Amino acid sequence: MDLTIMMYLIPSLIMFACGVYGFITRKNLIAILISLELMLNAVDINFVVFNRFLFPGQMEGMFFTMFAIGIAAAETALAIAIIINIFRAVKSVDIREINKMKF
Amino acid sequence: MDYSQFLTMGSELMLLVVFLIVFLFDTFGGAKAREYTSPLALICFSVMTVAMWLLPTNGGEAFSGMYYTSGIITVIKTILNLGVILVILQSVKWIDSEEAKIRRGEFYELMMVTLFGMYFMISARHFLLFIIGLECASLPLAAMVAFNKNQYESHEAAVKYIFTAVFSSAILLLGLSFVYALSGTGSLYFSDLATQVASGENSMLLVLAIAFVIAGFGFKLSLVPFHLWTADTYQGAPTSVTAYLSVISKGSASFAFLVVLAQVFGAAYSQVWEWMLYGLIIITITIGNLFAIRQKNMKRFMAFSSVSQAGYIMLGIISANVIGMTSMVFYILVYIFSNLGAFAVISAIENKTGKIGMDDYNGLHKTNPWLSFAMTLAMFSLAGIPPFAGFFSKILIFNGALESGSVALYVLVLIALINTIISLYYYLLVVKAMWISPEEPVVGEFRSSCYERLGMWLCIAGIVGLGIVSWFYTYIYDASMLDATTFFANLI
Amino acid sequence: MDMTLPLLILVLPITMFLILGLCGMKMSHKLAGTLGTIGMGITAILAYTVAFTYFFSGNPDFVTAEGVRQQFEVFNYDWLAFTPTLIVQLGFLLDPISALMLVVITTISFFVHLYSLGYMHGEKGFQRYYAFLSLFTFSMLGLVVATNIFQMYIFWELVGVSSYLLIGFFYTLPSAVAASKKAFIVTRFADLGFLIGILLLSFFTDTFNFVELTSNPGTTISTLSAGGTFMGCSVVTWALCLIFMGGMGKSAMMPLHIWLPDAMEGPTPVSALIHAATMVVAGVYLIARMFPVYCLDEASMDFIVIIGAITAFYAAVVACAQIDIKRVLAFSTISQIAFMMVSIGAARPELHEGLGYMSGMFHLFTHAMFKALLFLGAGALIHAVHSNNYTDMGGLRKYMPITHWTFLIGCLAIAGIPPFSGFFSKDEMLTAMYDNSMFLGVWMTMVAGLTAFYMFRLYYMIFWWEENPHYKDHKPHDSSWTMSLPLIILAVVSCVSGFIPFGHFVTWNGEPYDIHLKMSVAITSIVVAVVAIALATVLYRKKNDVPAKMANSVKWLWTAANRRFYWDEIYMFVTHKIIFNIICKSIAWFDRHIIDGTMDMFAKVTQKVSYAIRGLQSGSIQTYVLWYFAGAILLGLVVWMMVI
Amino acid sequence: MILENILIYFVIIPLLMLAGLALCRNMNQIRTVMTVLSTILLGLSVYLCVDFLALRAAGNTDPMLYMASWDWYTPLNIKLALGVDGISVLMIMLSAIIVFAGTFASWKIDPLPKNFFLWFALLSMGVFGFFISIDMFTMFMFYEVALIPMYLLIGVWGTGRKEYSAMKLTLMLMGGSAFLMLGLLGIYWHSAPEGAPLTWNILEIAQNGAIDRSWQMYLFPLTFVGFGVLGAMFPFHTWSPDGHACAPTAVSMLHAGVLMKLGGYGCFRISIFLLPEAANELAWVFIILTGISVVYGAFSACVQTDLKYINAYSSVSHCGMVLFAILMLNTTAMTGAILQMLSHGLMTALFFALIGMIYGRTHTRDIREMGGLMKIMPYLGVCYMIAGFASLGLPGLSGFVAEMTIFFGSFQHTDLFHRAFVIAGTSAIVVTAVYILRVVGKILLGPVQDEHHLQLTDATWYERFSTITLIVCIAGIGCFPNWINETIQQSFAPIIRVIEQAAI
Repeated sequence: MDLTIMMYLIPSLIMFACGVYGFITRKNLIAILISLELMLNAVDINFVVFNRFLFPGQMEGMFFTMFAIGIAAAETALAIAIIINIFRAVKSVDIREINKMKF
Repeated sequence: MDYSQFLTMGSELMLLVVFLIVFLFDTFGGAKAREYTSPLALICFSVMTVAMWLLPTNGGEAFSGMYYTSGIITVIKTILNLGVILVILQSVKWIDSEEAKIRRGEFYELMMVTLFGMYFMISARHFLLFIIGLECASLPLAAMVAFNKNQYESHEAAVKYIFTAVFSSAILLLGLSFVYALSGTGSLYFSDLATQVASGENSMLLVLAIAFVIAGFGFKLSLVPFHLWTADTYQGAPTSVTAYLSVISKGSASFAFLVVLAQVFGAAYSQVWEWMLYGLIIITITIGNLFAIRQKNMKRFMAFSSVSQAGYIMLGIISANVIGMTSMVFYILVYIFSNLGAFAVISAIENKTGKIGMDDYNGLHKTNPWLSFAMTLAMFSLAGIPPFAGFFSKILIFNGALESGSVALYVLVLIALINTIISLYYYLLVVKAMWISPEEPVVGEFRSSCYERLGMWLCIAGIVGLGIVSWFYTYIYDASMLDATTFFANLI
Repeated sequence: MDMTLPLLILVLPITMFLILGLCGMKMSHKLAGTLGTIGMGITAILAYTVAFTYFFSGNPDFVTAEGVRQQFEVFNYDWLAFTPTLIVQLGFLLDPISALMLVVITTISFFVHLYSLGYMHGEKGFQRYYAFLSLFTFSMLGLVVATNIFQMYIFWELVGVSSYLLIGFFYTLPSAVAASKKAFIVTRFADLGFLIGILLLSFFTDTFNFVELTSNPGTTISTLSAGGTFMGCSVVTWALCLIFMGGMGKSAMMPLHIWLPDAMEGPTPVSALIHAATMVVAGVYLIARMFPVYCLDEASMDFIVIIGAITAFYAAVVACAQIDIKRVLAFSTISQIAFMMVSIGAARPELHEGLGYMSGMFHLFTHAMFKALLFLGAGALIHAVHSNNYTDMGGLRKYMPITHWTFLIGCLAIAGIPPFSGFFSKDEMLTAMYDNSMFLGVWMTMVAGLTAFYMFRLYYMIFWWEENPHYKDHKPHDSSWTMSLPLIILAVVSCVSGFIPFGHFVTWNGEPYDIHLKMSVAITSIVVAVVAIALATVLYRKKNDVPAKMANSVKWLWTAANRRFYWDEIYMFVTHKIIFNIICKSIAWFDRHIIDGTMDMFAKVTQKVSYAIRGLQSGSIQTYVLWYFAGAILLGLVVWMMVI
Repeated sequence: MILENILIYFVIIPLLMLAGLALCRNMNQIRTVMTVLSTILLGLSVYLCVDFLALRAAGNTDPMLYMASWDWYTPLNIKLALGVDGISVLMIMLSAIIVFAGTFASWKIDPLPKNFFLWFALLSMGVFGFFISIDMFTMFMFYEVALIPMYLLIGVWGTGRKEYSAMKLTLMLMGGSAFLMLGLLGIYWHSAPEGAPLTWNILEIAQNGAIDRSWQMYLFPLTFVGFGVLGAMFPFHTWSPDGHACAPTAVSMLHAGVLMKLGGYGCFRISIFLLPEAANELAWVFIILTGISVVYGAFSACVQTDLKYINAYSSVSHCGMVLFAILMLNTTAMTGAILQMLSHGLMTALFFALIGMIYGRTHTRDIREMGGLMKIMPYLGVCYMIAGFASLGLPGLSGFVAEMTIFFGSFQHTDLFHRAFVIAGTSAIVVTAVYILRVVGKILLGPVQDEHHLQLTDATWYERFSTITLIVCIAGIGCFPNWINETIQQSFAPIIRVIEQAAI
């Protein structure tokens, strides 16, 4: 069975959708962070797949993915740091409690 | 590899040097010496700004075209520098306070790193460099937002900021992956992509890609409906960071937005993103205004005000012509001075008394006439009242938007104009609180620090002078004229 | 003719006004009064000089070799150019009627100035009073010498305001304030008609100038006729009737007469000057001025006659039922002016050489004299008994002989008993009316009879009837010489002025002719007058209860006449209830609540919307992101659908 | 010669005023600065007027005199282009007179005298700048400069519901100027034929005549409504009663006296001069609106009980007359409009000055609570009556001349529509008489209502000074109108020419 481009893209799309869904529904900040990672990784898959299937002679997509992974790592680190701060402040990582500022 | 290509990146290099000076000084300087971090940062930065402006701006490329600079790009960078100087001036008092002084150096370093990112974001002509610049500009900001370690609001603001930021970059990257798919050649150079867009294939994916890219930028520019983090973050962040977020971050993103839209998606202008922006501008201005009129917290108030201001800035992009670009850059310049003028007063009062409610400004003129005066000018300028600079920037940006002569844009400008009345209303509320409210003043008489005063005077000078002295606009116009073809060649 | 004198006639009074108005407060009463009177005296002398020069010098500017009197513009300055052709000028037109009016106005004005020295003695605002008198005189003189209809309109307004100021002279009295306001507004309303009339007239003829308008009346009419018709009447009729409306207002014709009786709230000498002798005849003067044009338009002439005839009768009937002596005189004035109106309206060039015109002007002259006399007499009476009502008088002939005799002469003159002046002018007028139509003649004869009756009723009630018991405490007496002298002189004038050969001076086209009594008319009118006087004598000479019984027997009529047939109430209803309460209040309400409310509503709606959508900013990151994602997708989808 | 560019001084002197005031330390210095500089302004305006007439008499028939131009925003061809014709000269003079009188009327302003005069000077700078500009951009800029100080002037120094009124006034006027701004930008983008450089200069735009008909039809309503809001055109007039009622004396004077004139001036200088075809076509719509203003304002004034409200509604009526006459599009009526502007400017200023003085003494503006003031303060009473007479159109005072010119000019239209509206307009003179006399009767005449008023004093020297200045001007125009009339008519010639060409 040949692997077509869609066989990669559809899972990646599902991943992205899961990420979005997870972000919107999860209550725990860490879980939300994981959802975000899902989304970013889905995008990375996109890049890689496009590179592999559409532009096989080039590496731009791959490089892009590398950088994207790096950035995602930085983001995660930063987010974790902030979550820790929050935890220190309110002793909880429940997102429902982080809505003091509104309207 | 030709190392001389680094010379085209003069501004980035200088910034790097300043960053290093501050970093090294902060790292290796003694506790006594660190007291002077702020003046040092300020002086180095000012010197660098002047140097950037004075040194010949020989435009050019680097890294085989991934990096590009020209007159107008140097201008916008210089403008951002001016803003940073003003932000530094008003943050000195806060950062030197007992609570924050230990992290003094980090603040300046983070600020310069983000600025560095913005420089690259503006100068990038390849999406890889662009994404790096963008993330470099937005991630350290999260740390800055969370700077007030002992305040819960600061953390909440940071959470909201970082999560939305990551989400937005995911969306942006998704959009970019579509673009990549469409690129045809597999190249992420702007110019290559533009050719592919111009060929007009795969329109559905393109539309979605553009929508996602705009949404990604919408986060940085706080366009409605991507703006929802803005108010909370602005409110919770330290005032200086809010000021920084509201002008510098927004100003650089607007210009980069113009670059991406015009240079990459230029061929899809009249078909696609003109209408996307059209809708976004209308709701951005309107929703921003509608929220602003109810706000009682000055920082939150300024947040919504900046949301609606972003809508006005977008008018310079939607016109997609030289006058529009000039007016947009000019608008950013004026906006920096006006908005920072307001923040200067807000932070001066907050630093002294910790009060940031609009009601705390009641009767301010009795105790602090100069602060009231500065705030009044800033408000008038933001509302677009002559002879202050805001009027000029506003009328010129409207003027640019009308060049194409399409009735739709006339309608858009009319809507924007009607919205200026609402905005005038809430800006006047502040003026009213200061001058008209009969209540006894809440804020006692005090004398601001000399940095704050210098900052305020600079802002006042800018507010009064930028419009009346037409040199600024002409200068920007000349610079953008030289670069007009690069920017708008692909436009349809 | 040299223009210095005519110019001085105008300049002197206005200078007096300015001097007295600006510096009056610093002057003593005596100085101010003397200054005003002397100024007026000089003006009178100048006016006489000018009038005499005009009538008797034989200068070819004024009279042709055939004896036809000419109109002569002594000077005429451009004042305001509406268009290159339509220019308002201020000038001095000398012709028979303006010369006549110069004499009348300055004479009466001078006597009133003199009389007021005594009458107003010690009043607060004495200087102001003299200033206003000067202003009035200036305006009135300006009005009569107007070379064009617009100049006349200008001064027309000015006399209106002088009248307002003088009626309201006792400004602390609410009644005086109300009366002055009423006078001004009613006449202003009439002036609106006048103005529209001028607009029409000047638009079609492209000139304001009287000489141009009247020297070729045929052309005037034909250019006006080119304007077509509107609502069934030709433009000519519209223009002329509207202009006449201005006259109706100033001359207190029905239904715009209501202000004049109330105007008696002013000081009595003012009533004599303005509301009897000069200003109120401005309407008559206006018609006389435009007579050559009017007489070519039957419809407007008929309109004038009808209005005049009804007014004359109405005023006469009302005068019979008034108690306030000044009101009686006021209604008598209305009636007499209506007489003049009818006379001019009945005049036709082809009938008896336009006799009605001449007689109308003649009556204007004589009436000015005897009515001023009567008013000044009434002033003396009021001064003496401190009341306006004849019920507080009675039997005064013993106490105030000079007043009594002069008043009697006035009454005889107005009643039309020969050889007093009123007889002659009235006789000519009636002749003209009989010429016009039998019915009109009879009708107006009846009015003349009523006039005689109510004047003598008044006379008897004041001077005979029964002595008022209050006299014991406070004995009335004749006034000082300043007040008596004008009475005597005016009485003499009233006696003799009937013999002036008026036809030699004032005719509609300037051609002189002799007037002679038409015996049938003269005898009829004398008989009617005598019968009326006899009736009054029987009823009112001695106190008796017959008049009261008569009044009671037709109580509704008496009450109605006493209440002036409810005209004031009708006006009150229309102005207060309808215009003020319904129209104005509802407009003001509409403005505050609908128009302003709409503007406020914009603000409120904005606030409401702002409040309603605040949930968007819920504070939860997840909602933010949901919106974010939805926004991005929606943006793509909507535009994608648009593109497709 | 130093007065070569005389016009620029009308902006420089208010700037000096601002600078001088900024340095002032006490009330006397402030008064000195204001008195000296406003006197210089007045003198300069008189000099300008005389010199202008001399130039015209010498045969100079250029449409605009004293033209001067400095480049400003060169990329957009924005210039600081100055020039005046007879109308602007008169308007400048009016403004100078009212600034002068206003200075004296606010002699004892309290609190914050310095700030008051700062905004006051800024406002006057806007007004003068507007009248001397022939560049749409600077004109609009000065227009807004003149509007915004009103907010603080009313808000801080006003009385009554000042916050609400100030906000309403500012927002409505700015709303008008939002439409206006769009209209002006539209004119700019169509100001020159294809290929030629675009321009903001009014004279050049009129000469180019490049705005096509369909665009004119869009732009005319925008600009006319924009200016009309300031001219208190129905139904956009509601800022006027509240705003005027709450404003301090000098501000009401300046606002009703000069600022509302900006609206009328702009209407013919921009809406009609630059968009003549649309003006011909659409005049009827606005004739209806302004015709309503005239009558409606007058009727509304009849039932008001607050002195300032009465005057504000009367302003609606009178300013409606201005716009009404401008829309008649012929020389005479438009001349009348300018005369009416001058006249209304002076007499309303006088009215507001007097109301302020009366209010300063009685502390009430309710006419039901006053009475017999003539007895107590004869000087003010007499002045009030003179103002009233001017307002109701007494010959010899300015109102009469203006109204008559308007009526006679308007009546030159031969169709029933125009005639009917003219006649409706004339009826306002009766209603005006009603409400003026009502007020005069209630407050000045009659018995004294409140015995506390008996202790009140008459006008002080500076009050007399300010009122006399205005009265002299009112009477001056009323008695010798012809030179003004001729000056204005001459200045209208180019505008009328444009209109007539467009009508063909």
